[in-house]
Amino acid sequence: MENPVYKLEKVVRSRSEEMQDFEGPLDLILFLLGKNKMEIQDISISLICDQYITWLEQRQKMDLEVASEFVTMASHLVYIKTRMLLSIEDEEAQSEMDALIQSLEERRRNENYARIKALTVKLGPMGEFGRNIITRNPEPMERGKIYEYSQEKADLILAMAEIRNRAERTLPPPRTAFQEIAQYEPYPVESKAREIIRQLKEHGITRFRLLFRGNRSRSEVVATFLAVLELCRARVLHLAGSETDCTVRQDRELPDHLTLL
Amino acid sequence: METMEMREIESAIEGILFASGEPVNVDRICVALEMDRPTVEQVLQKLMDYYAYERRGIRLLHIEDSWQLCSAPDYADVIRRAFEIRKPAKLSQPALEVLTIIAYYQPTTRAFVDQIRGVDSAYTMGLLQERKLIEECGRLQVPGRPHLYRTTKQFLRAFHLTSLEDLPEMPDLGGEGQMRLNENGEIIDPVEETEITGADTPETADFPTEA
Amino acid sequence: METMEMREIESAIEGILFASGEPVNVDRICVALEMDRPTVEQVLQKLMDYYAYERRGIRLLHIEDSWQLCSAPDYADVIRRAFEIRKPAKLSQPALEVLTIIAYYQPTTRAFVDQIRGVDSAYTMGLLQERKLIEECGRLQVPGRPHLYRTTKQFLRAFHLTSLEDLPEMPDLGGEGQMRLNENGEIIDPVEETEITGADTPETADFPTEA
Repeated sequence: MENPVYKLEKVVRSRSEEMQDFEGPLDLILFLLGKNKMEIQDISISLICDQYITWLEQRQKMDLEVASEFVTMASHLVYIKTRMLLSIEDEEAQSEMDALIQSLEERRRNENYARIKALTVKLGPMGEFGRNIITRNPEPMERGKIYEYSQEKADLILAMAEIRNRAERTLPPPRTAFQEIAQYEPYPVESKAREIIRQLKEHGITRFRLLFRGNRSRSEVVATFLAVLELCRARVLHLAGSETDCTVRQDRELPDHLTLL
Repeated sequence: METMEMREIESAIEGILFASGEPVNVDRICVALEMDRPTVEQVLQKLMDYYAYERRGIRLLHIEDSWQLCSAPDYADVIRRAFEIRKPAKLSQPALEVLTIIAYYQPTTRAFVDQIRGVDSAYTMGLLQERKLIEECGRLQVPGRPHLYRTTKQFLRAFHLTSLEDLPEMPDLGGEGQMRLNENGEIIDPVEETEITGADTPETADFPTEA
Repeated sequence: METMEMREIESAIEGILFASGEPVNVDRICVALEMDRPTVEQVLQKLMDYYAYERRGIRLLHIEDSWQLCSAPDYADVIRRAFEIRKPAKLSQPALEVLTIIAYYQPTTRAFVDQIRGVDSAYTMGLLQERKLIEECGRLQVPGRPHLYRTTKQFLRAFHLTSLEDLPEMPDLGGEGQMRLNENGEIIDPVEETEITGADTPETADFPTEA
């Protein structure tokens, strides 16, 4: 397939080569880019073509020369874009695109610069004012002894909150802070209590120490101890003997609802 | 035509006097205007009378051969007031804290403020007094007779309040739980906060920077 | 009585402005006179008109929220002659260009100025900073964090502007390829414009080259 050849020189026209309405396709592209708030890199050919047609219709006059210029340019853009899509390594297409982008940016920049230069013509004479006025130094006087403060009412509440926060940080942590930790029972006391009762029913009187045999964790030991205490309190268990040799026996049946501390 | 020119000369001299902060020698004016001294002095005298007669905000002073514009003494108070005022400033956090405590517990002592804040507040309170946001209002009748402090009208203005009743309601502060001083200057109805008296680091009193 | 009081207020304000020399914020005057802002501003405007209408030797400038007295430009030559001072140097074309770009696109970076002008503007920007017509105002949050620049109050004063809104309107070059921003920073649809203005060829801006 034969590659169509387009020269960029044909597309990028200088301002001196006057066209009707637009001074060449670049002006038109700039106009359409502006209308679409687009960056030059993101030119969408179809969108621009659509708007171009609309624009021509609005003007109600077909300028074939402009139209053909535009079609030439648009097709060339499509061609460059296609080549770039098909192969990222297509340096020629990339550099052509870069050249186009550069010339568009230059055009845009030139317009900005022209506008700035036009403004300096207006601003220049305005600056004469400043060259012809003289201000004076202040009379000697004492300054800045009265402070005018302007605060929000809420600042008071925020300040108090900060005082309290600071106070809380230095206090021992409140009990509520430990609730989660302290109430967490890896080994429920209640089930331990039932276990002890079952054990006593099966084996009769036992030694206090023996209740702890087979306890696997600190939490289970604690649960066992608490269960014994609770059961004593509920008069289910009776402890007898000495500190070192203590026996445990069941006095009553386990109530339906054993309330634990 | 004569008067027209005269007025122009008057304005030119006014401009010269204005531009110089200092006394201007009459010869200087003569040279600048290419005019003789009697005429210039006549205009200066006329200008001087005008300012005084019309009671303008500026006056012309005549000291030997020199003339100087200055602001009118009639408005000295207003002028001074205009420049004594600093731009609206913001209070620092320590200042706000002290002010809040005094606002809600007034009249109260520095010891009380220190106790609640947990830090020494002497410097901050001094500054607040200097800035006229708090003031002394008698002494507490206890040993040592400490000063009592309250907020001022300036305080109300700074916080856009019409009276102390306008103070925003402080959460958990109303009624029962409120800290008060008894006649011995001790806190009664102590809430939890008062238990901490650990006044550790004295604050570095940094006062607000100007806007 | 009413007018009498009004004149007194006017004179008091004149006194404050004179004593200050520097721009005085309107709020300062309000506080000093204990008057509301609209009233004070009305008096200031009246005073300003008076100086100009009577062609006095002083003028009142309104710069943003501040007001400042200065000598009347009409008598600049005479005043300079009295104090043997030179007329400040005129801004060069490059300086004017850089100043214009910053005035219209502020806050903006040197890179942006360079880009529009197509030349390095570092030196010129340094000069404008020295003359206090532009100033730094933070940095752009992009790699390299370049300085941002804006015009100063001195700029407004030098160009006899009350605010940036008084800048002359950005000229329409008539080009249809041109994008324009409305006050919300949105691009104005040029299609509607082209229908009204017709299809003129954009003028090629040929201006004298830099001195």
